[in-house]
Amino acid sequence: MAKTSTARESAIERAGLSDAQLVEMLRNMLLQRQLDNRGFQLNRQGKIPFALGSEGHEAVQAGAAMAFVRGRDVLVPYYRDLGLALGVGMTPFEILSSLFARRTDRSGGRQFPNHYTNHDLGVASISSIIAGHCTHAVGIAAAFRYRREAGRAVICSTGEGATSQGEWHESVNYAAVHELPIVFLIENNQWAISTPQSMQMKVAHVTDKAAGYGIPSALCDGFDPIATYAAMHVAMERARSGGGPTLVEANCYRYLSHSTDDDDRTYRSREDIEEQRKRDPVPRFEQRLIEAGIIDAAQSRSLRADVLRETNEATDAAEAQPYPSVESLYTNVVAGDYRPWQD
Amino acid sequence: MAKTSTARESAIERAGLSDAQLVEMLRNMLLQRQLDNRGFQLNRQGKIPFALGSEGHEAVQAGAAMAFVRGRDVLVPYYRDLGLALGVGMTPFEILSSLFARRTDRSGGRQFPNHYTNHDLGVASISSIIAGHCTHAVGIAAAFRYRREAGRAVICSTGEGATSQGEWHESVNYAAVHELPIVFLIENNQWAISTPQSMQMKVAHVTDKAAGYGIPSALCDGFDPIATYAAMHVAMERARSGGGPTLVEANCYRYLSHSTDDDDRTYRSREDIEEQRKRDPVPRFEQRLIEAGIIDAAQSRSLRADVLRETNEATDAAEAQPYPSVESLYTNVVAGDYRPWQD
Amino acid sequence: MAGLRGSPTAATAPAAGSTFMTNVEAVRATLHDALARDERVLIMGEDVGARGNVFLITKGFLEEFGPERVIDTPLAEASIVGVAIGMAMEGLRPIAEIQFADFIYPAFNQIVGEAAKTRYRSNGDYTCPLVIRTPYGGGVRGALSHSVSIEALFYHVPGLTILAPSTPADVKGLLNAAIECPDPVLFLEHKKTYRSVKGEVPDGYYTIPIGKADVKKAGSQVTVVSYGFNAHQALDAANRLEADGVSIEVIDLRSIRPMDKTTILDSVRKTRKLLIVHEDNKFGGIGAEISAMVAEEAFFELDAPIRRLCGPDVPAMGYALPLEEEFMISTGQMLTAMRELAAF
Amino acid sequence: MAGLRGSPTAATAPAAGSTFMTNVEAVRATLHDALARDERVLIMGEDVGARGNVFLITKGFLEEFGPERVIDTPLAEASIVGVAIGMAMEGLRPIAEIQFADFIYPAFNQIVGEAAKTRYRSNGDYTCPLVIRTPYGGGVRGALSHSVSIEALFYHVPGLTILAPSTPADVKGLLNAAIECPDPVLFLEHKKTYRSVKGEVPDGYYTIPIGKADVKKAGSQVTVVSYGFNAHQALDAANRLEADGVSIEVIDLRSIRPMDKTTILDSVRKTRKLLIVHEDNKFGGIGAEISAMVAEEAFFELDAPIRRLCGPDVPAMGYALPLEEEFMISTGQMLTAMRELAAF
Ligand SMILES: Cc1ncc(C[n+]2csc(CCOP(=O)(O)OP(=O)(O)O)c2C)c(N)n1
Ligand SMILES: Cc1ncc(C[n+]2csc(CCOP(=O)(O)OP(=O)(O)O)c2C)c(N)n1
Ligand SMILES: [Mg+2]
Ligand SMILES: [Mg+2]
Repeated sequence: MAKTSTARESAIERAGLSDAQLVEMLRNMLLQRQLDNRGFQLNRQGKIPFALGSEGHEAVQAGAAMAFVRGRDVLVPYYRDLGLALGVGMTPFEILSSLFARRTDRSGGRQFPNHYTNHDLGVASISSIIAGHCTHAVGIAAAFRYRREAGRAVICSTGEGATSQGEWHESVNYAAVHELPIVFLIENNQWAISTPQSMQMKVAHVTDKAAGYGIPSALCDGFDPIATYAAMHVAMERARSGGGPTLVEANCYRYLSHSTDDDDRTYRSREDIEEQRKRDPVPRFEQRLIEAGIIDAAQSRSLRADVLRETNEATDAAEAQPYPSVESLYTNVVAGDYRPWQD
Repeated sequence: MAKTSTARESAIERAGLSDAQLVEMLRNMLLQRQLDNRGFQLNRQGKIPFALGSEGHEAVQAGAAMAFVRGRDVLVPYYRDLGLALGVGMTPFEILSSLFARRTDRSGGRQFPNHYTNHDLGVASISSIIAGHCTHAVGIAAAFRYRREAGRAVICSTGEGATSQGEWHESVNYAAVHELPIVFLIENNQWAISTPQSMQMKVAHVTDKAAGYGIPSALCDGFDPIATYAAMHVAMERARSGGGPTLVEANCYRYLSHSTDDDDRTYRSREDIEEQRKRDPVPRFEQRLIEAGIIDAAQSRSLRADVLRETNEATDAAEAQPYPSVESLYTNVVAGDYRPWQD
Repeated sequence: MAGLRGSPTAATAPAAGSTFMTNVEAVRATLHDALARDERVLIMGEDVGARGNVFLITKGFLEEFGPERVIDTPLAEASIVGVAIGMAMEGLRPIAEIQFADFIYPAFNQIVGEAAKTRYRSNGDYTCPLVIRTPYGGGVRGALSHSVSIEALFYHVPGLTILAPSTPADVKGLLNAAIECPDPVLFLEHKKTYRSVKGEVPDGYYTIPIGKADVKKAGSQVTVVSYGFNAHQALDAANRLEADGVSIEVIDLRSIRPMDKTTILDSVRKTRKLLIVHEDNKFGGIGAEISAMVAEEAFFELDAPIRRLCGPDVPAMGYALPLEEEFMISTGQMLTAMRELAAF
Repeated sequence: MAGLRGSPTAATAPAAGSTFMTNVEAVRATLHDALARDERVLIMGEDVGARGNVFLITKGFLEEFGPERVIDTPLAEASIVGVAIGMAMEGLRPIAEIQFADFIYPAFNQIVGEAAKTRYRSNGDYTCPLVIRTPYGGGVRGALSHSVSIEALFYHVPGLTILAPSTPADVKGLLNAAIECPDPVLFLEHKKTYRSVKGEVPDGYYTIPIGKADVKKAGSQVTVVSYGFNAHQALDAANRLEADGVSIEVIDLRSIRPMDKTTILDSVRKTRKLLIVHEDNKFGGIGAEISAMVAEEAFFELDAPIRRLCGPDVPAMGYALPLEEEFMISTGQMLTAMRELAAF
């Protein structure tokens, strides 16, 4: 902060973020967009059977990831959290290994794309069962508290649709009663596949649900990474200092179909999407940093070039990896060897 | 209303209830207390293996039952709803048949005591799985709406502990989104077996949860049948006229242990119970009706005598019934005969 | 895989004509006709409305029947099933959809603890005529959570009916029977057969009796019992072996609970050898009960040990192709097992 | 019923002395020692704190170990198991209680969809060393919803370990093994044995290997495989038949998954006759898999059809005494079945 000029301060609301951090967030967003497009592209090329994009969530995830302290916090993400995964330290090669289901994927090619795991980085393994991971996030937060590891907190993210699930309710309630260090981040992109928010809940905002659990909440502009960071940072600091859970809702939009298996033309109009595209967080944030003089146009171009090169390299490297072995199907069911009939 | 005197009006807040209805509520409360005691007494005598009392809930249930329109509404109760069951038309003989697990019990001696069923009266069969019935109540309300049966509504009751369950959350949310004719009645007796409300939720009132579903709520004095009736009546009328669901919380207390299998001395003090006993809704309401001149002492005595006689007669009649036949174990698994291996 | 022509034993006589269609088209057509025929029928689930279901099964239904009969629910499986139970208790005929069978676990309490016991616990005072449809099974790159078989998690439960037809004609007849059934039915549709399996479907309304297996091919040397996608592979293998002079009888269970004792025993008494095939994990799978029943009832009529060819006992197939292929049972494995048993 | 003295095959040697206690006391003592021994262990569930559990198993624990290690949870089973999963993923050793097995259904997703697959889906990156304890079974007037057997709803699930010991010594050794186990364990305690079964329990810490059945009585004419309350009845019946010169071997499974093939096959190869007994419903129960395994592996070594004596295929026992008695398997029924098989 000390070295930033007053001019820069006034041109951008930086929420205490350094130049380096602001650029890091932009880099994350550009990389997300690139990797997202790569997944859909590989799918169209018939190289991978499935991909799922987070276009429109870049700002939320870059901002939230910046509130995560590596080596300390834990992320229990959901399947649309490419940017959170990158933001806490996962590499494009890991992402592509997952997309290609290669041996180098940490799940050994078992999991669907976007279902990451990286214990070393504090990224929890999840299933595809919506909201099933929320109770685990609470349990991890409970372990921090139990071991008196002050200064550690958990991010548990979901879409807005997931908040309809009973397990989400039980998770937030448990965390509230036990005042655990956790932040429930809702990436509200207005849709759950084809189901609009209005058919998911009667309230205008997911944050309206916080009152029922007796916990604080924050509604933030998920098209702005700084706004999301600010809300998440406050919430994470509250959690780390014993203040209990917070519900953070970041409004965003899902620009693509739900996945490569979905076709959104049946249920939403092109005009709505075009309207939302005007708020595209990636060029908007890039422009903002340029206008604030934090980067110049050349730096911005080189960032884009970097990110493309990284993506290309990761694609080639991952594609070149072998599939997991056939024998690996039978391992890690439980510790050691295991057959239901024990000889 | 027309025939009640102004003196009476001023002495008692009657929420539009006639003398007959007020006396009916008192009668229900006295009968509940009597039948409750009978259950515990039969258990102590070794005549039945289990009983579960609703002492302290009499006012809530007598009041709520008065807001139920027979032949029209449906009650999806929970296991502590003796007074609601009586209030919608079930007889002491049915209650005793259930306690004795006799053939005359509508479940054929299958269900635990207090798990009533009476399709004719609109009393839905429930399991013992807490909150499992709430979704059914919503489905019944959805059927009313689907068939455009305006003027019909559902009462779905639970304890406050049940609101921690995911299925309760999903039920209220579904009803809210679809604006269904249902009232969620929470009989908040402060305890879930040994778990106090503060370990169940962080909010002061269950009604605080209504905001998260975007539905109206009402908090009422569950020691007062008129107050409960008034809140329930408003909520049921709202439901019947297309206004959607309401969350009604009635504060009460569980004077007895959770059931004959429980011993509450380990987890709550005798003083707390004594303190709460001072608010005992049964003598209090009796006194109020006497003071308001709606009944006199003699009528009150005769009501008590009636209720005792009815209970005694029902006890003798039910006890004299045979057990269900051994063969009945195999019936009503599905329609007609059924074996998993079909010959 | 070639489409298989079903031969429904129609409980109600179908019309004279027939139409050639896939399994998924049969589901769609049957649901459509049910909505058109019976006002009590409604469809509910995630994305069944505007999206028309993720396999496009209900596409256009919302427009034709309206949002009161084709209901997009909140994302919450326990309430999808539970609300449908309440509707059924109140006289409607809801058809609830679980988007993928893998997501049925959160509704387990409502299915096992509630729906299956509604009639029993009320001694018939309340009933629960509910159909729960769900696509299951692998071979479609669905990875851990879009490929499981769930039948063995439910088939132990008294009060439930479980159907898993494999041909379009059976789909139609059994789905109609499920909708008519006065008790809860779990209706399983194997995803891999959705578009790969085609067949003639009799026009007009008909039902196939619940609890009747279908001998899809007669044979004399080995009885093969299977269902779902595997039934097609088994038939394919049996047809190939016919050329080699090996005669295999293929029974398609169709109904998992109740299961058809007579058809299985009649066949086993004739062939004296039994092979059971299912994609679901072996330990505690459907095959265990079939084997145990036969061991109880026809023990001395068997000339070889009962053999089960089943999915491996690991949680699920992986996303990587080799992991999926290793999990799924191949026609080749079936050929080998059939040959071995025939030669035993 | 007379108490049965277990003979644990201790994986770790117990101390020299022993103490006479009931099954419920064995659960209590083992949990107490686990809390005292290992800081990572904590207990969570409904009413486990001030109330000390509805069977008083954890009475006094709250005072001794404090509310951070003996946690009264909100009334919500999915979160009881799910929060415990998170704790286990993060290195703790939670012991979650489901108050009655009948209430485990809402936690089905967390057990089957999550806990059982944590290690597999992460390829070992995360593990889930979690114990879920729950009282199950009938004969205690628990009616429809306080008396079910749940083992067959879970035993099909790869990744889960399921234990159901029947004697106090086995309870201690296997509960210790469960707590040591690096994967999720479902630990089933038959309510009817809680106070009726007594036996000597070795002092000191020991474990019994998971996956080892125990021959509770040697015999030569018929093998009886059972577990839980039924194991005691079977032993009782076998002892009575000894006087009549009928020699029955009684195997107590103890471990439902993994199950002990060697002990069962060794016994069946000797006696050449097999009777399986379990209170749980017959169709799709544990007995189906045992029968199928034996029919696969020892078919020609059997002299009689495999017989299963199981609970009837109805949803549950009723509350009325005759309905409960009719559901439960009597020692008399076992005597008859044993005699018939011996004479076959
Ligand atoms: C229990 C369960 N039910 C259904 C699904 C299928 N499904 C996958 S994503 C999705 C929509 C989720 O919406 P939301 O929570 O808003 O997240 P978004 O995808 O919009 O980011 C559904 C229904 C699932 N994976 N799990
Ligand atoms: C799913 C489930 N979990 C646990 C139980 C055991 N149980 C029975 S009553 C009860 C407490 C319920 O408390 P509350 O909802 O407040 O109702 P109250 O008994 O106080 O009227 C519990 C935990 C159960 N019946 N079902
Ligand atoms: Mg969304
Ligand atoms: Mg309560």
